[in-house]
Amino acid sequence: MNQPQAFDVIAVDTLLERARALREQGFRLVQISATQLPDQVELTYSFDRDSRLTNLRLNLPNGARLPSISGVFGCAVLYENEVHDLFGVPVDGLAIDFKGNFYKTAVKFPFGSTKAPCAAPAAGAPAPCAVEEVKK
Amino acid sequence: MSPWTRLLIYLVAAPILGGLLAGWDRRITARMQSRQGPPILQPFYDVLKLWKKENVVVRRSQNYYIFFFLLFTVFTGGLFFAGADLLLVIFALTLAAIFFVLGAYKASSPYSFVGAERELIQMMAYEPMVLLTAIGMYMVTKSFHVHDIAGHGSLLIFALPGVFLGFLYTLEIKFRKSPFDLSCSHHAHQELVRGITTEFSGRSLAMIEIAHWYENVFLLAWVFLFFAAMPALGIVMSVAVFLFMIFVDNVFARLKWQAALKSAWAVTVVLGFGNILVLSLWSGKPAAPPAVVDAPSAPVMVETTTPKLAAQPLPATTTTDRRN
Amino acid sequence: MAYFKMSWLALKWALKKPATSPYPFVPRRLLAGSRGKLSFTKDGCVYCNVCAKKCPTHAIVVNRANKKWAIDRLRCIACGYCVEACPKDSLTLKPEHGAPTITRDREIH
Amino acid sequence: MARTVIPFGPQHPVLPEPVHLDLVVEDERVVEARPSIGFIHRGLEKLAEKKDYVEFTYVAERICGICSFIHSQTYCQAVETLMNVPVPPRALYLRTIWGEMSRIHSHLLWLGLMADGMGFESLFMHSWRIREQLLDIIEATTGGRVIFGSCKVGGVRRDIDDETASGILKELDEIEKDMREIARVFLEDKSVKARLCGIGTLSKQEAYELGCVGPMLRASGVAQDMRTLGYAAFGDIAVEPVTRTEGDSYARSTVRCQELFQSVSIIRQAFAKMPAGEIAVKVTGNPTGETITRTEQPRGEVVYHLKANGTKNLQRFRVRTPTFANLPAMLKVLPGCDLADVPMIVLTIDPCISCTER
Repeated sequence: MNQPQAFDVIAVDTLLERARALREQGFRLVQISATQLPDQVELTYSFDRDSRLTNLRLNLPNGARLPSISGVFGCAVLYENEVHDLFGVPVDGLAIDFKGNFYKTAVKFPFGSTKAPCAAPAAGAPAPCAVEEVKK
Repeated sequence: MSPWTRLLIYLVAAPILGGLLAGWDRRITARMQSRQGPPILQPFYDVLKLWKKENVVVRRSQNYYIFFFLLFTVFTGGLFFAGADLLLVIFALTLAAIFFVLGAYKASSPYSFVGAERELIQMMAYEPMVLLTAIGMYMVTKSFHVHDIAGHGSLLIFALPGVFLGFLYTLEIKFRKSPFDLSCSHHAHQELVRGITTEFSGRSLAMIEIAHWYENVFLLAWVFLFFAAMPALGIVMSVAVFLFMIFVDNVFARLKWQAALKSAWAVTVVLGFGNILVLSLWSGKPAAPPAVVDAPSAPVMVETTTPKLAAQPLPATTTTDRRN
Repeated sequence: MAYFKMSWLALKWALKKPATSPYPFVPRRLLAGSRGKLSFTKDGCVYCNVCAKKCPTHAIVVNRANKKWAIDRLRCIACGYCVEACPKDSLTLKPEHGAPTITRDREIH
Repeated sequence: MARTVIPFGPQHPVLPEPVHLDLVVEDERVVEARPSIGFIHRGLEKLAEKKDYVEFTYVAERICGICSFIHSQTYCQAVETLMNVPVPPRALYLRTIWGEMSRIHSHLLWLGLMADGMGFESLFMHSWRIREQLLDIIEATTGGRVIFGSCKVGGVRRDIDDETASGILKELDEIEKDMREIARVFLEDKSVKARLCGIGTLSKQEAYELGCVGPMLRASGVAQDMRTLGYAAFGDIAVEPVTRTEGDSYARSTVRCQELFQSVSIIRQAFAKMPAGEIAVKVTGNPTGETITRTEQPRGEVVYHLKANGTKNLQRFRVRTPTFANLPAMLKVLPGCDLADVPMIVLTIDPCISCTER
């Protein structure tokens, strides 16, 4: 049931190349997930072929720009907009850019680091967390 | 009974009967869906509640259209029950519907716009058949007056089975039942929210509801006209038709407007025109012979009714063939 | 007839008893295992505060000094986590559901 | 008619949850559909950093109100993978049974909504009538109707004894009979076919490339079902993915109808094969490491990405729900359809916006 999981760490500039190669081999994009680490955003791209996962990992310093793979995998648009809206990662070359309106959150980039310089106009109001913990 | 008494009875009794019919409709529908359903008087409670509610409108003028919709619907039924000209009745019915559509257009909401457009398409679908029904009745009774048609000695259904079936088909549209609840419907709301009535509330929505009650009673009375020679049968058949409408409502998905328009016209052409064609061919032939066969002294009534009675079996069978 | 596939089902149910019940007049059948309302019995409670700590929504507040146990009903999600955690079996989940409320008052025992 | 923009949602009778579409309509033909979602983003993923990993099972379950059980199951599986917890086999079987029950009730809900979408109210009511019977079984066994709350890290919280099991199997026979009646209408009635056939067609290639999952993908002819990975008891119970090749709305409802019966058969097999024994193991310590766990929800493949760093809170909790993956396909097939088909197409992906905006 638990497939061995490897996270293939790659450099940002090889992402598109790798994505293209995976697409040619008949992979589909399963998900893109991001994790905010203290000074970088860790991005995980999961691809699937015949129920086998291949994961690519990118480490993106806070505020660095991410190239979009939406030209290769069309459905990446949603994930990339999500990464932008929640983590404040600016994405270049989005096929459909919601311009920060994909998620209508109360604060900009709720999951991102507060230190990140934001490309969006509401850069002045980033908050560490959108989720108010239920506490009296 | 004088026309005025009938008119008065209609004005008072139709909304009560219409409301009860709506209540029964909801109850029977609920049972077919294995639900308890609301009380029989629920439609009255609904209308009373609507009447007390605030009337929120986009433009105030939309309410006038709805008032005229109600007025002309009542007028349509009134003409019918007073025994007036059937063509006039149809004209008034169309006029009422047009006011309804105009009211929806006035509301300038995309949903009521599309609803109004679909209502117009539906009118295109049912008008020819309604007209043919009147013509068919004229061909049998030689009169457009409801009074004369009702007083006609024979059962119109025997001469007009095709027209009757076609009329049933259009009734499904007029009653706003599935498969033709395109422009607005009580339960369906998936495409257009409430379609044509989206932007109406409070008193004007109550008026729409009451207008539908009047309309339904008038339409069922028209069904009765097919069986007017035997009033008991007529009432039974009107109720049966109403039950059939509810049944069809419950066993059909909603069709698209293209399908509604095409099928309604196909029915009009095949059943309506077919029936009338057969009727005119048939009555065209025997119209001459009676003058030869019958003595001039024969009473007029006999002269007109006998060929009709003789003509019954043939149109009935031919149109049944067409149906199959 | 390819068009009337539903007829049999609709007619059959029209003659049967409806599957629904007239709800407020006939109360709903209670299922024994249902997680309904959390009920508290004062007797064994030692006010150890475990339930309050385990509660995922912080619905329970325990005051050991005053020997008070309180719950915010609107916050409780009836998960039964506190019932499992309670060392003295003072908490149980009853199958019946609580009455609706519009105030956020804490229920204090 | 000139071009009109019809706002579809976020509050629309056909939508149980908020998604907004601006439909550019020309003569009732949709020319363009502009989506916007994100009205109810709840930030549950962030909440994982505040709640301890055991409590979080209840939050994970509340990501969705329909596939709730499989959410908690997937979450528990992911945490168990991280912590190497040996889950007792009986617990795995119970998870399978409840998972399949939630699949049946979700599919029945969907069939009902679909019937409602095409204006077939009585079919809608009958679908939900059957669903109620199943919800009663679920409530009797787990304590909740849609929020089962019976899964926990290390196993399950409740057992099903043999007597209850035989009662459930008997009721399942009844339910299966009722479901056959409904499925017959869905698959054979001509007015239903008129509304479903040829609507929202996706070719095999398109469906795969747009990243569709679940019944969407299977209806286009790709035999992809995460249950074949063999999680829970699916190692012992073989699952043959139900596929169709047409790729239209009708194919999708066929797939879902057939999955109803597939799930019933899985529940029967699971009850027959269920071993005796413990239903949970005690879990101590904190999770550490990273895992991507996938399971098959009623709506398709769900992906959980968990990253833990040895504290009682997770460092990152990320869910990719099936609706999120199916949205691009929906937007792809909307242009060119009739206004009347829009509810059909929106419903055909079985949209669950609360999942999407966890």
